[in-house]
Formats: sequence, structure tokens, C-alpha cells
Amino acid sequence: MNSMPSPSNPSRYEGCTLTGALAVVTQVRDAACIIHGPAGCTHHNFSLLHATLLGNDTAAIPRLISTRLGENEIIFGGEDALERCIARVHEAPPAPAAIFVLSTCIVETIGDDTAAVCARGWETPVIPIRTSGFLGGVFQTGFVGALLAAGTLAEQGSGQREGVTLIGEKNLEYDVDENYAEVVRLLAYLDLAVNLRFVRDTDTAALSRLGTGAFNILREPALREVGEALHRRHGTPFIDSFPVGLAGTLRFLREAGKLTGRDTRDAVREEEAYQEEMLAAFADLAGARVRFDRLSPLLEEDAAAGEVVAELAAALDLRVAQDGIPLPPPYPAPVGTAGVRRLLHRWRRAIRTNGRRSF
Amino acid sequence: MKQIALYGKGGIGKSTTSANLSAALAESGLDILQIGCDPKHDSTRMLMHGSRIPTVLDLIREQGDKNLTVDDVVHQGFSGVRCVEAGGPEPGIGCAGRGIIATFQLLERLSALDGDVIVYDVLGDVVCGGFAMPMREGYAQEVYLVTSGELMSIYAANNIAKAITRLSKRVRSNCRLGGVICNAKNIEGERELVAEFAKRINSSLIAYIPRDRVVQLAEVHKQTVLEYAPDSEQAAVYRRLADELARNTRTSIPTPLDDDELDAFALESIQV
Amino acid sequence: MKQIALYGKGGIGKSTTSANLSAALAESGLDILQIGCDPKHDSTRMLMHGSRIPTVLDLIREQGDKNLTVDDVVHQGFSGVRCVEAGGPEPGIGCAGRGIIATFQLLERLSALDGDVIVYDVLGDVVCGGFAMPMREGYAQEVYLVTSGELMSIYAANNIAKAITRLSKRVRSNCRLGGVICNAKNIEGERELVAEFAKRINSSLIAYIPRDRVVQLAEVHKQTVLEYAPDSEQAAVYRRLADELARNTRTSIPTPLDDDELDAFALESIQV
Ligand SMILES: Nc1ncnc2c1ncn2[C@@H]1O[C@H](COP(=O)(O)OP(=O)(O)O)[C@@H](O)[C@H]1O
Ligand SMILES: Nc1ncnc2c1ncn2[C@@H]1O[C@H](COP(=O)(O)OP(=O)(O)O)[C@@H](O)[C@H]1O
Ligand code: SF4
Ligand code: SF4
Ligand SMILES: [Mg+2]
Ligand SMILES: [Mg+2]
Repeated sequence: MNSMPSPSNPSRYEGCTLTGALAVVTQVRDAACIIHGPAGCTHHNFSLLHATLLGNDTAAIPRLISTRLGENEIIFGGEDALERCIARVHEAPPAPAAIFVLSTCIVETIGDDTAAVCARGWETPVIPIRTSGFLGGVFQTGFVGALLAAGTLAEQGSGQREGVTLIGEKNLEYDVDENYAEVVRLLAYLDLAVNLRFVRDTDTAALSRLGTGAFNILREPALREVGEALHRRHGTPFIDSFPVGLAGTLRFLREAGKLTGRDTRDAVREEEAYQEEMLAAFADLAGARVRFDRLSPLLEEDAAAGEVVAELAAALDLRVAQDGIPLPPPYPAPVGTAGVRRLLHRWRRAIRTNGRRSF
Repeated sequence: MKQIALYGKGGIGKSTTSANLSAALAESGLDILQIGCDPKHDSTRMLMHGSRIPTVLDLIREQGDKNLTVDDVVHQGFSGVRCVEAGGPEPGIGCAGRGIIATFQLLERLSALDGDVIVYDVLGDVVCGGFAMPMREGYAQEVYLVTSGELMSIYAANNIAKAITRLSKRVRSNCRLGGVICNAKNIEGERELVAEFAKRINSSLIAYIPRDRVVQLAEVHKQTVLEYAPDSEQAAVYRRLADELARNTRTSIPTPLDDDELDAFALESIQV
Repeated sequence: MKQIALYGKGGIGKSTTSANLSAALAESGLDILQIGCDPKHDSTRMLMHGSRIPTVLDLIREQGDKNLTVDDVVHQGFSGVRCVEAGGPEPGIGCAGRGIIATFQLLERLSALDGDVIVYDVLGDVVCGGFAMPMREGYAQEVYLVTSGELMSIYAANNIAKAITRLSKRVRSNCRLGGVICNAKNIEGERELVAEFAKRINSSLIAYIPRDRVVQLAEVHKQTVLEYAPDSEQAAVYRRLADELARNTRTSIPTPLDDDELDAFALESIQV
């Protein structure tokens, strides 16, 4: 999963909430994260994160601690073990600036009151995230829950409204920094800078800026719940997705302009020209017979991806047919014009390889 | 809103007492929600004239929890008491404790936990965290222990007092002991014995309910005593209980007896 | 070796009946092992003259399960009855059901499950698979339902009959219903009512135990009736029960009543 150029991530739709929550909280570099449950839940997730991060050329080792419940704690209750673990993590140098506590399915079954233990007047903020293992939902549920929980570290109110906050970048995916760079490039048209990446490669103090951006940009519409919660809490408006596809990128510019009262006509014209130029470099694909298979039966069709396929097929004059050359579907949908260019490179490779074979 | 929970040994009369209490509270004009937290789902039966309402867990199992509404899980019974049954698996399979937690999560999500008084009726054996849900932060602030003068049921009550003490130590916890209800077996000296026990655990006897045949009569007629025999002395007893609990503001952190104290208490109680 | 388990509503008298049954069986010269499977660990107390033996789960928690021996967990009580208490967490935390499973695993490993008769005493609410352990493959082949004539306890017994029926369908299962024991509340017509219920679920009333004050008297003296009042009529009742169960070879797969049949049964029972 980590080394695939097109990051398919079925665990987003299945899997355990822990993985989704950890994808968020391990990015708060000075925080520690306790997983309240058997050691196996931590081991399994640590291995997965470690492999993914290595694949993405990141060496930061997340600070995960397991309460290591055994049968005795299952039978007699695990709250004491959690309390001891929180105390231990407080003392272990370097002192964490915040502690996240994730619950596993086993402690949610026997009914440990994790939130109550976390509320016990600790020196450092101890933030419970009711992940509940698979009982709490799937990867995405854990991801959303962790964003909402990490949001409690923000200062109340809003303060100065400056810059833009990115919400819920897909930290486990290969393209995450390229997508970020693309959003930064687009925002530069409007003289907007990113004020906070919530949550990517950051620290506890930085999270206090959460309520101070001019607007929030959600990574994808599936995070609307988070966008709405932050809107309620800090009054920050939001765009519900990173820019997707060619037309989507232009829409994104207009929307960002509208939210900040800027004129976007020049920016849109300039980006359109850039897109034309980019498409021209793929004129050799015209007339190719292609088809798009679903990536995996596990994945739901992405509406935005469908739109991208349609606009690119039209722009490049591709013939979509049952017996066409199978192309990797745009999943996740390409971010910005740069994302589209990377996608088209992959398509060209597929068309050349398969084309040679079939002629 | 007042939230109360009745705990005590299995078979001691929690469900019977809850149902009659809810009925009496409702008669006095209050909006009552009774939540049965026992997989046997027999808590609200007498309020529903013997019919078994669909349980929350059966509904979730059959229809998923996405489209359930308050009207699916809350059912109007005698005197307007709104009834909920958590339900659970058949005996000997699955995990009923987890079922209680899932039920609370759904009720929270539906914002169904409202009314003037919520009465939680819990099964006798609090064998895991799930069955302690009503005692958690944000739910019942007052727990009432139901016991008779029989030692076994006093032991069980003392045991639950331990759980209240433990929970009350939590920073934000507001779970307290509201008092002890004696659901009598009509043993000689029973009222004094239970009152003495209540005192020793730093609480008080808040009501004495005599054992009365009309309770069983009402039961076979699938009614609460308040409906079946509204003019009976037993109905008046339940009305006084309702009054007492509605007005009660004195709660305490119990001081449960340890094994030696329990033994001493048992010995003293041998006036027999 | 015969293995039997007593199930029934909480508070119906399973522990009292088991203890007296074990005492009576032991008196007749048999080697008896009584295993309390209730976290309240009050099953064998009267056999141990009120002292609480260390529970299997406490021992495992304190010492680990590596060095435990049979002598650590099995304790000789009245009349040579060997007593084990599974134990479990305090009310409202942990998972007592898992504790029962862990106890059985340890007892298996220690080869402690021996004797002429093993009597399992289970708590009232069989809220998960853990509490059904004694009914599982290889353990109690005979389950006895303890009930009074009160409808609630008949409902509970019927519920457990469902579990037996389900378990008996398993290929290697040899769990059967041994019979119904009426632990009476001295209600009029109670014996006939319970006998009729037993018949309807394809079983029979195997013993009728009257409600007797001597049981409570024995209890406050921390003894079984067989020890406290060996010449009493109640002691004779428990001896007959022991005889009956020791000789019983007729078991059945129960045919539990469905909700409609239960309601019909309840209606008929209104001779009151
Ligand atoms: N005050 C009372 N007088 C007579 N019978 C009672 C009284 N309280 C309870 N009972 C009977 O006791 C039995 C068990 O009561 P129940 O409410 O089901 O107990 P629990 O809910 O504690 O298990 C019922 O059959 C009920 O009719
Ligand atoms: N036949 C009987 N006569 C009088 N009291 C009894 C009788 N059987 C049980 N009891 C009393 O009933 C109470 C509950 O019994 P217990 O054995 O603890 O029930 P269980 O184990 O089913 O929960 C005890 O206080 C006991 O003294
Ligand atoms: S599903 Fe449960 S057991 Fe598995 S890793 Fe997640 S929390 Fe742990
Ligand atoms: S004791 Fe409670 S948590 Fe444990 S399996 Fe049984 S019902 Fe579930
Ligand atoms: Mg009940
Ligand atoms: Mg018992």
C-alpha cells in the first residue's frame, strides 16, 4: 500500500478505527498516544504506520504506548492499568505536551470508562478518543473522531483571521506532500498562505491556531462533520474539498476568492492557460481506446473521480470502450492541475505498455 | 431532570418496584421514562399491559441503527410512562453488557434521554462495566439499593454500594447513593434490620414496601398495582415511595461494610 | 462422575439449594465438588461456616496461574464437600463472564474437576457465553431449573430452557434438562403450577422444596440446614432432593414456551 504510486487504501473503508485515529494524532510530534487495550492492537498499528511512513520517506517514529491489557485486566477491569500508564507516560522523558488515549474494542466491550480516567486532573492535557476498535466504526470514523478530539486543543474563539487551515490531510498516502504543494501553489494566486496543517507534522502549541484561519479547506467532503463542528466552534467557514480535476481546480479558486472577497478572474484565466499547456503535452494519447475498471470491489465509486474521467476523456479525445486498454482509475481523485498531470503520466505508461502488447 | 437507578440482588423486586414507582410518578403529573437494562426485557411489561415492546437491540439488529427514531424505541404505557427496553442476546450467548452500552449510545444519539424523571431498572448481577452504565457520569445521579432483610440480599446491596463508592471518587462523577428501599419479605424485625444496614453504610432507609399478595395478583393481570388496585394500601405505599424519591435531595457517598463488619452485622441481626 | 448445574432467576435459591444438596449428597458417602460460578462468591459460604475461601480468580491475579495447585483452589467444607469459588471483579468493572471461562481453563489444567458429583452453582442472569460454561460440552450433562410459582421466575426458567435447547443441538453436546426444582414461595397451588410448567417444557418436577424459616436461621448461623438442623423436616427435604438427583437418569431436550404460550400459561394460572 505504501509504495503504490496510486495509493489505494481499502482500510479507509474497512479496518479498525485505531488506524484512522493514529494517522492523525501521531502527526502531533510532541504528543504521546496511549492505546488502551491488548499489546497486539498497538503492535499491529505500529507496524503498519512504520511501514507506511518509511515508504513515504519519513523516519519519525510515533510515540505509541500500549496499556498491555492481559486476561487479568479484562476480568477485573482495565481502568487501573490505564491510570498507571498515563502516570508513567507523564514521567517518561521527554515529557509529552499532550496525551491522546484511544480505546480498543475490548475495553469498550467490558465497559471501561476511559473518558472518566482521562478526566482525573492530570498536569498535561489527556484527551480521550472513543475509537472503540472496530465497534466504533472504520478507519474513516477513527480519522474524524481524532480530528474532532485534537480540535479540543485549540483556543476557544477565533482571534485574528489570517491564512488558511488545511483539515484532514491523508497522512498515510504517498501524494500527501505533493497535494499540499499544489494547494499552496493555487492559494498563492490569491496571496493566501497556509496557517496550519491540521493535522500534519505539527506540535501541540501549533494546534491552538486552529480557530484563527480565514477559512478551512477540508481534504475531502467526507470530513464535512469536522468542518461543521469547527464552524460552530470558531465561526470559520470552509471549502469542503481539496481541488479535484481540471474544472474542479478552477471552481476551487473561485470559491476561495468568494470566501475572502478577492477577485479571481485573473487567477482563473492564468490557471486555465496552464491547464491547456499541460494537456497539450499529452496530445499523443488522442484516439486511444481505453476502459476504467474499478480498483477494488471494496471501494465505493467516487463521484468526483467519475467527473474527472469524463472531462479528461473529452479533453484528450479518448475512446472509452469495453475492449479498451484498462487504465488505472483516478483514485483518489487527482488534486489540482498537478495531480491531473501525474495521473495522465500513469495513463500514458499504461497505454504504451498495453498498446505495444496488443498490436 | 432527575435520573435514578434501582440496583439490588436478582429477584429482589427491582422491576416490580420500578414499574410501580414510574406509574406513581406519572400519576402525579410528571413525564417519566423507564429504561429496562436487563436482557430479559421484563422491566416495563406491567406498564405495557403484558405486551413486549420491541427492544432497542432487536431493532438495531434488524434495521441497523441509521434510520431508527425515538418513536421506534420509546413506547407509551400506563399513565403515559414512556418505556424503553434495551434487550439483549438469549441466555448463554453473546455479550449482554456490550448491548447495554450500545443502547445508551443510541439513546444519546437520538437525544431520547429526556423527561422529568428517568428510572433505570438494572439486572441483579452487575457483572461488568456495561451493567454499570446507568451509574456513569451524566446518567443516574441517584442510585437506590433495593433489599429485603435476607442476608444474601443485604450482601448484594453492600456489594453495589462498593461500586458507587468507587465511581463517586471520579473527578466529574455525580453518582451518589440516594437511599435504601426495603422490599420486604415480611420477616420479623426486617424494617429495623434494613434501616440499621442503611445507617451503617452512611445512608438511610427511604421506603419500606411490605410484601403483599396484591403485587402477584396485579402481575398475573399484567398490570402495575397502581392500575390493578389503585385504592389498595400497596398502591398507597408506592405513591409514598414516589413522593419520597421525587423530593429526595439528600444523597451520600456510601461506606460499604467489609467482610468482617458484614459478619458482625449478620451476627447482631440474629434476634431470631 | 455426574456433573449437574443449577440455573434459575437471581434470588430464587440456587446457592442455598446447591449447598444443601451438596451437603446431603456428601452425607450419603459421595465425594462432592461444589463450584460457585458467581462473582459474588457466596455459593459455598454456608458449607465453609461463613468463611470466604480464596477465589480462583483472585489467586490467579495475585500469584499468576503457573504455580497454583489443586490445594490452593479446592477447600474442604462441611461433611467433606470440596468447595471452589470462581470469583470475579467487583460489580461494574471488568468482565466476570471471561472470568468463568478462565476458571474452567485452570480447573481443567489442574485436573481438578473430579469426584462422584460436581455441582455447579451459577448466577441468575446468564448474560453471556461465560455464564453458560457449565452447560458446555463435557461439563454438566444435567441442568436443573430452580423456580418458584412466581411468574417472573417461571419466565426466567423458560428462558434458560431455550439456552439448553440451543446447546443440545450441538453435535458433541450432551447438555440436557434434568428436571425442574420448585423452591417454593408457599403460594397456593404452587406445586401444581410448577409441575404443569415442567410438563409443558417436556420435563418434570423433580423436587418440591417448601419455604421454611429454618433456612434463614441456618443462614445467620452460617451453616447449611443439614448441619444446623439435621433433624428438621427441611433437612429431610434436601436429603430426598439429593437422593432423587443422584438416581435420576431421565433427562430431556426441553421444548420452551414461546411468548404466546407463556401468556396463555400465565392466564390459566390465575386460579387466584
Ligand atoms: N412487595 C412485593 N410483594 C409481593 N411480591 C413482590 C413484591 N415485590 C416483588 N414481588 C415479586 O417478586 C418477584 C420478583 O420481582 P422482580 O421485580 O422481577 O425482581 P427483580 O427485577 O429484582 O429481579 C416478582 O414475581 C414480583 O411479583
Ligand atoms: N426454601 C427456602 N426457604 C426459605 N428461604 C430460602 C429458601 N431457599 C432460599 N431461601 C433464601 O432466599 C435467599 C436467596 O437465596 P440464594 O440461594 O442466595 O439465591 P440465588 O443463589 O438463586 O441467588 C437467601 O437469603 C435464602 O436464605
Ligand atoms: S479491531 Fe479491536 S482488537 Fe483489532 S486492532 Fe482494532 S481495537 Fe485491536
Ligand atoms: S461479563 Fe459482561 S462484558 Fe463480559 S462477556 Fe459477559 S456480558 Fe459481556
Ligand atoms: Mg428485573
Ligand atoms: Mg447464588
